[in-house]
Amino acid sequence: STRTKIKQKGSDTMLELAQIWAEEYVKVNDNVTLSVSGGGSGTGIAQMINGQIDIADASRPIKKHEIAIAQSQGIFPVEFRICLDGIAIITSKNIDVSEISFDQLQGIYNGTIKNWNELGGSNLKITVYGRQSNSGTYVFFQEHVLNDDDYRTDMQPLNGNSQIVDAVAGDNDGIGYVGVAYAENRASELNILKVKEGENAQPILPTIENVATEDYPISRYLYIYTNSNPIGELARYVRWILDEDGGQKVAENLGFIPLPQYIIEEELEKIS
Amino acid sequence: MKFDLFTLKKYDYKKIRNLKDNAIRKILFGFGATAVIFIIIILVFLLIEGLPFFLEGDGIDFFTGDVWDPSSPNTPRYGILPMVLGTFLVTLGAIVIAVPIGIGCSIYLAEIAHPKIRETLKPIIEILAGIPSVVYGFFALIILSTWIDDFFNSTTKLNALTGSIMLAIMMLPIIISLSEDAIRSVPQEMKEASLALGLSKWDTIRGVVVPAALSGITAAIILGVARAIGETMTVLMATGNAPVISFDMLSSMRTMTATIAIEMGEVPFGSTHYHSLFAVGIVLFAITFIVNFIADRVMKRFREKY
Amino acid sequence: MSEDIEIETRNLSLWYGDKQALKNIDMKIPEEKVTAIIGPSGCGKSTLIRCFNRMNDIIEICRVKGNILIDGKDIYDKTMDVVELRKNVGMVFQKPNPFPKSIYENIAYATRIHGIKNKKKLNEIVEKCLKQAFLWDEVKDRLDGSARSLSGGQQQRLCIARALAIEPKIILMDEPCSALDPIATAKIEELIRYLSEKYTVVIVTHNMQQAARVSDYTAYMYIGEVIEFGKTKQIFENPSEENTENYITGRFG
Amino acid sequence: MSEDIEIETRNLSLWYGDKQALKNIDMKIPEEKVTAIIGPSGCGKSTLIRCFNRMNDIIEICRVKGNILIDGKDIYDKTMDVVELRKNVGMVFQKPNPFPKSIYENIAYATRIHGIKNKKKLNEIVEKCLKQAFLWDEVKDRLDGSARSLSGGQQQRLCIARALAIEPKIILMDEPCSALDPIATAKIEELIRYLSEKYTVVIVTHNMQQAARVSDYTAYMYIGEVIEFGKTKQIFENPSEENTENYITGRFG
Amino acid sequence: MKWKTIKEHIIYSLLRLSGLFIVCTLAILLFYILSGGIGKISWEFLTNFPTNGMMSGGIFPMILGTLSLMTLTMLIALPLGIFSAIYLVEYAKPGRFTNAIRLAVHNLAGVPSIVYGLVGLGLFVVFLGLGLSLVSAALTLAIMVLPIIIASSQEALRAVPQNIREGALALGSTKWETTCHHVLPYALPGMLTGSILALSRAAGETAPIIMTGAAFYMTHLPSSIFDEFMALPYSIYTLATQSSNAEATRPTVFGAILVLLLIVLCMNLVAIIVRNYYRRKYRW
Ligand SMILES: Nc1ncnc2c1ncn2[C@@H]1O[C@H](COP(=O)(O)OP(=O)(O)OP(=O)(O)O)[C@@H](O)[C@H]1O
Ligand SMILES: Nc1ncnc2c1ncn2[C@@H]1O[C@H](COP(=O)(O)OP(=O)(O)OP(=O)(O)O)[C@@H](O)[C@H]1O
Ligand SMILES: [Mg+2]
Ligand SMILES: [Mg+2]
Repeated sequence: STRTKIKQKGSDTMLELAQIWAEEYVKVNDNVTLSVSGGGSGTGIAQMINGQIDIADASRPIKKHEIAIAQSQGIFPVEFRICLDGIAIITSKNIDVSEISFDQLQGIYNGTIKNWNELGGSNLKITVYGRQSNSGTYVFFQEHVLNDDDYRTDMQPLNGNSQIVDAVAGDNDGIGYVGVAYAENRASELNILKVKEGENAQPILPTIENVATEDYPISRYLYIYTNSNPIGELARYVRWILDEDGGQKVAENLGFIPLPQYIIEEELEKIS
Repeated sequence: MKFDLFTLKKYDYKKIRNLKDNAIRKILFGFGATAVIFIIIILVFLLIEGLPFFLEGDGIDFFTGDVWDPSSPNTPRYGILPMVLGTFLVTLGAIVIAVPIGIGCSIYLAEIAHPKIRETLKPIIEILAGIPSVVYGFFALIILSTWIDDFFNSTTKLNALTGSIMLAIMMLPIIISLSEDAIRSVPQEMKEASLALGLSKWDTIRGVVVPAALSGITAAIILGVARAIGETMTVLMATGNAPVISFDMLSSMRTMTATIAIEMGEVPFGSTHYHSLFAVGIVLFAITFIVNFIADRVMKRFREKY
Repeated sequence: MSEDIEIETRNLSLWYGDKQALKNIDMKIPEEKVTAIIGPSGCGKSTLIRCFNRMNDIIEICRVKGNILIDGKDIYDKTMDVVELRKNVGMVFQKPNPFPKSIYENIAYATRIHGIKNKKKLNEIVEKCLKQAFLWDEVKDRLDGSARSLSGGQQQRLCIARALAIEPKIILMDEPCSALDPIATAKIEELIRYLSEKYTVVIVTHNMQQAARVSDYTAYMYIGEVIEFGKTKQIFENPSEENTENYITGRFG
Repeated sequence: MSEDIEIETRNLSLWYGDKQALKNIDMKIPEEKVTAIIGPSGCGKSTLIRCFNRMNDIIEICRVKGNILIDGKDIYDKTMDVVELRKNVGMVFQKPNPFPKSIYENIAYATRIHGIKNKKKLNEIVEKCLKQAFLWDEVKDRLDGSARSLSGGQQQRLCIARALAIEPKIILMDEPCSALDPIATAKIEELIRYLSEKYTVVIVTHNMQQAARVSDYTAYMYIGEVIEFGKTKQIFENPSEENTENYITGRFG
Repeated sequence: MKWKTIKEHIIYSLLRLSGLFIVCTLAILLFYILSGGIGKISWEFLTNFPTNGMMSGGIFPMILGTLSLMTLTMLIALPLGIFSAIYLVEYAKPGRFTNAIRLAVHNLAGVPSIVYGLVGLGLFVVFLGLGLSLVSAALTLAIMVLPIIIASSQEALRAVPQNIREGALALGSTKWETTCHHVLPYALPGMLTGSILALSRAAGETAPIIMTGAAFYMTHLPSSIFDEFMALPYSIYTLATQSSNAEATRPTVFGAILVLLLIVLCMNLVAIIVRNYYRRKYRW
């Protein structure tokens, strides 16, 4: 067929988003065939570097050394922010702790804090859930919350946000981090913690508004990357993603936070 | 052979036959060679991509290091031990569960069950063998893990035990059908000899039939183990995948296969991480190759006996 | 026949499914003698002797009518303990079939299950039986070796020793030499003659010369019937039936 | 021996791997007669006749030295077309091995691959061969039935008919009756006698009576050697070797 | 004596229990899968594209992807496997080389599928430049099942009694005539059985296709064998582990599992029927 093929791959956090984008986009433009896969932000970026795909979904910004490798292979990644996401810290219902600081989170995830009573909870060993290493969430959390410490080795790396939600909900001493949308969906089964950046800061709950205003401290952009500035059908698609009534609306429906107008303008300029 | 096609006549029928015979021999040789080349390519490719990792000086750390953290922003570490241990423990658990049930069931099928029961059970076993591993993984993920959690009150639902039980169920069909074959191929005369000595049926099974079939049964178990070691999706979905060194069957573990499955997608080609996964692949390949080789040997000895 | 009778069949018939393999067999096998059963292939020789220790029980389609008395007791009686019967009636098969265990274990296994666990006593029994089977000298240095490493003839003698170990009164042999070479055959035949001093031996054979050499009595069977039964000498030299004579002189078979 | 010679072996030796199975065999098998090869089990009878149509070629470990001349041509010569040779030297095996096809196809098959495709001609050949093998009357109404549904004796005769269909000059038979009952055996023996009018027949047998009944010449083999070869009558009544006499009179074997 | 009888009865009961275990396992598995998936199965489910984040719509592209992957794999592996088996059994002279091949084939049959995935990715996707595509995945699965097909075909060939071959050769058939007329007809069912079983295993494989060409979602059906494709096992895996709304997508997962099982079990069933039919037909 004469349809242009667009291969999109990467972040599991964005998998569903990307899929519905594809679903919706072909309704308005049937000149393209879109294929969407997950695997993790690292997977997406790596395959972009390897020249296998057109769009890499990433829930973290590309790293410097990744750019270097890409350029050495003749690939020039161009970054688009496409929406905002917050990472919620969740525990099971029976944990009687309601807020947590960055220091405490770092302690839990690098292994220095092992028991809930160190956080003022009851005497229970902490079981730690996280994402697998190719996940953007994994990297983002490591960079922003752990200050680049290594994760404790007995963290259970799960393959998706929903697996973490499942695991934490069913485990009476577990803790985990997931995209806010995932936490909101199952709020009734979970204890969503308020988070404060410094010891004395105000603990904030990860609600949509708090993330949109970037008050919630573990907020981040979600990105897509293309090889060079997109042209042709690829450009049309990216433009649609950034469109208020197109991709942004889909993102909002899924519990992500749409971009403010000024950022959209900035991003649109990258499309030739 | 010098041969002119145009001078062929009816009475050259014999020559045509011989010519055809030779041509076909060559064509078949071509197919055989292609298949063999295919197989050799696998080996060569695996080695080409994996060996650089050993040569880059991480080789020793690879086999002795107890931390696997290739994407650390600080110092990536490539220690295969946690995964070897994970594979070992999960497989061991599966063996402990599957071997008694498997042998028991094969004895039952071969020696005790009414032929009608045998004929109904065998397709059931074949169905179990045919179920794709992702289905087992799904079952482990949403149902078995909950049961385990309720029953053992474990800290985590996805743990080595969940994986072991699932693997055991996947091993059983192999163990049962191969051991049943082995038991049934013990010659009837052997059983008759034992019965003729005034031994009961159970004495015959225990003292004569099972010992005689032992190498066949052993081979069956080894092949089951090879399957368990190489299984990917089930353990990926069931064991929680934490690359830790732990001997607690209720804690999460990661196997070698799961490591490759999880990380293969994220690595830029040619990077150290990429080669390290091929190195894990080589280790896995070597282990299963050796296990299969042993099974093959044992089986051969068994065959030679009769 | 003036000897004591060990096995007596009364109007014995046997079917495999619908096919009758034995037809109204009446026969009296004397004690402590060698009785040979000869006849063309498929005539029912094996089937007959497998009735004597109820080995046919394990063939599902097999049905038996009539009686077999051993020492006056009907072995097809309901109260008969088959395991016990087989202990008293040993059997040696056409193809040597030692267990895949050591030579020692081949003999000791059944003995042990039958209740003798004392190590010293076991040793004695193993030695005695191997001696009786003329095998002791050949294997005494390698009792722990695998029975499968013995030659065919040695294996067959081991099977005989194994049968002797459970102290039967009767020994049934179904073509015990058909898989053996002439020298091994000669040894087994010698052994059979020797055994007949203490045991009742029933032997099936294809080889008429062999029957003539080793047996005291001979039964000639033909398509499920015993055509003639009597002293071996008489059967071979002066058969009363033409069928028998034809067979013995090689006009068929 | 005044007859024409069909097969001649000259100093023929054969090894399976390291094991010598035939030792310097010199033998002249006359044309259009039945030659029987007898001897104890494992002496090399089968091995010998399988040399005559180079059937041993398919056994990888088998090595041959010496010559075999058939009609004066050395069949182990490099220029020999083995397929052609086997067409001229038919073989019938110990166990009847009809192809699992129809009776008709069993016979028509070989004929067809050798170039005769005419349907009418094929029919004629099938009928002729079945008649020659005394099988026609028994199967003429069910030529399309499976060959496997025939009885053992019928199957063996079918195999003989199949061998006749390729119009060989020599027919080799390796214990063709050992799997058969006496009645079937009698029929095959009759057939062999009849075939010897037109074909050179070589038959291996275990059964000395059979050899005496059907053959004109007899070769007695012992551990890879031909001990004695001559007219059957002479071998059986007046063997010149003691070994032969011992075997024939049943002192062993 | 009495005690012994009781003891033996206990042992027999235990053995019976282990047989029961197998039945129960299958019953439980099927119960969950059927009760979860049967309600989902409908004509629309089988023939439509998924919609709404796979929470509704159907699984048609996955079914089609799995079936076309199977077909392609079969086209590559079957002739190669069967003809090499014929060569190895009927033609190759035994020796070191043949032995080495036999050993390699035999042992490669047990190598984990993930290793094949690894090689498939490196070799077909990257090195040969076939990209993430149906053909890469099919080639990967083909080399994965090749040793199994060869091994089982060899077994089927060996099961044809030697005396049939001898019978044919003795009539003056050539080697090929013997093989083609007298060995293949009887071995073919066995060869096919083994091959179908191997392929049905490939149909359920997930790990190798993740790496070599399966996509989670595509807006259109693949237009050539160089396109990515959707496949049932991969969709099941992703939906089971990644979906943000697991409750909502679970029926789809169950439905997909049921369909996958049906495909695989049908292949198995065909294999079993073929085998049993011919086993009865040719008893040597
Ligand atoms: N298990 C069986 N099922 C059905 N028929 C059988 C069975 N065993 C033997 N027969 C049949 O019963 C008849 C007698 O068989 P049996 O084995 O007793 O003969 P035999 O005299 O021992 O022959 P041979 O000398 O060949 O050993 C034969 O026709 C045989 O086909
Ligand atoms: N394929 C083979 N490989 C190795 N040794 C063989 C093979 N075939 C036969 N032999 C050996 O060669 C010798 C002669 O065997 P052969 O089959 O010719 O004997 P035979 O006289 O036909 O015996 P029987 O009467 O038992 O059929 C035997 O010692 C046998 O073990
Ligand atoms: Mg018998
Ligand atoms: Mg022979």
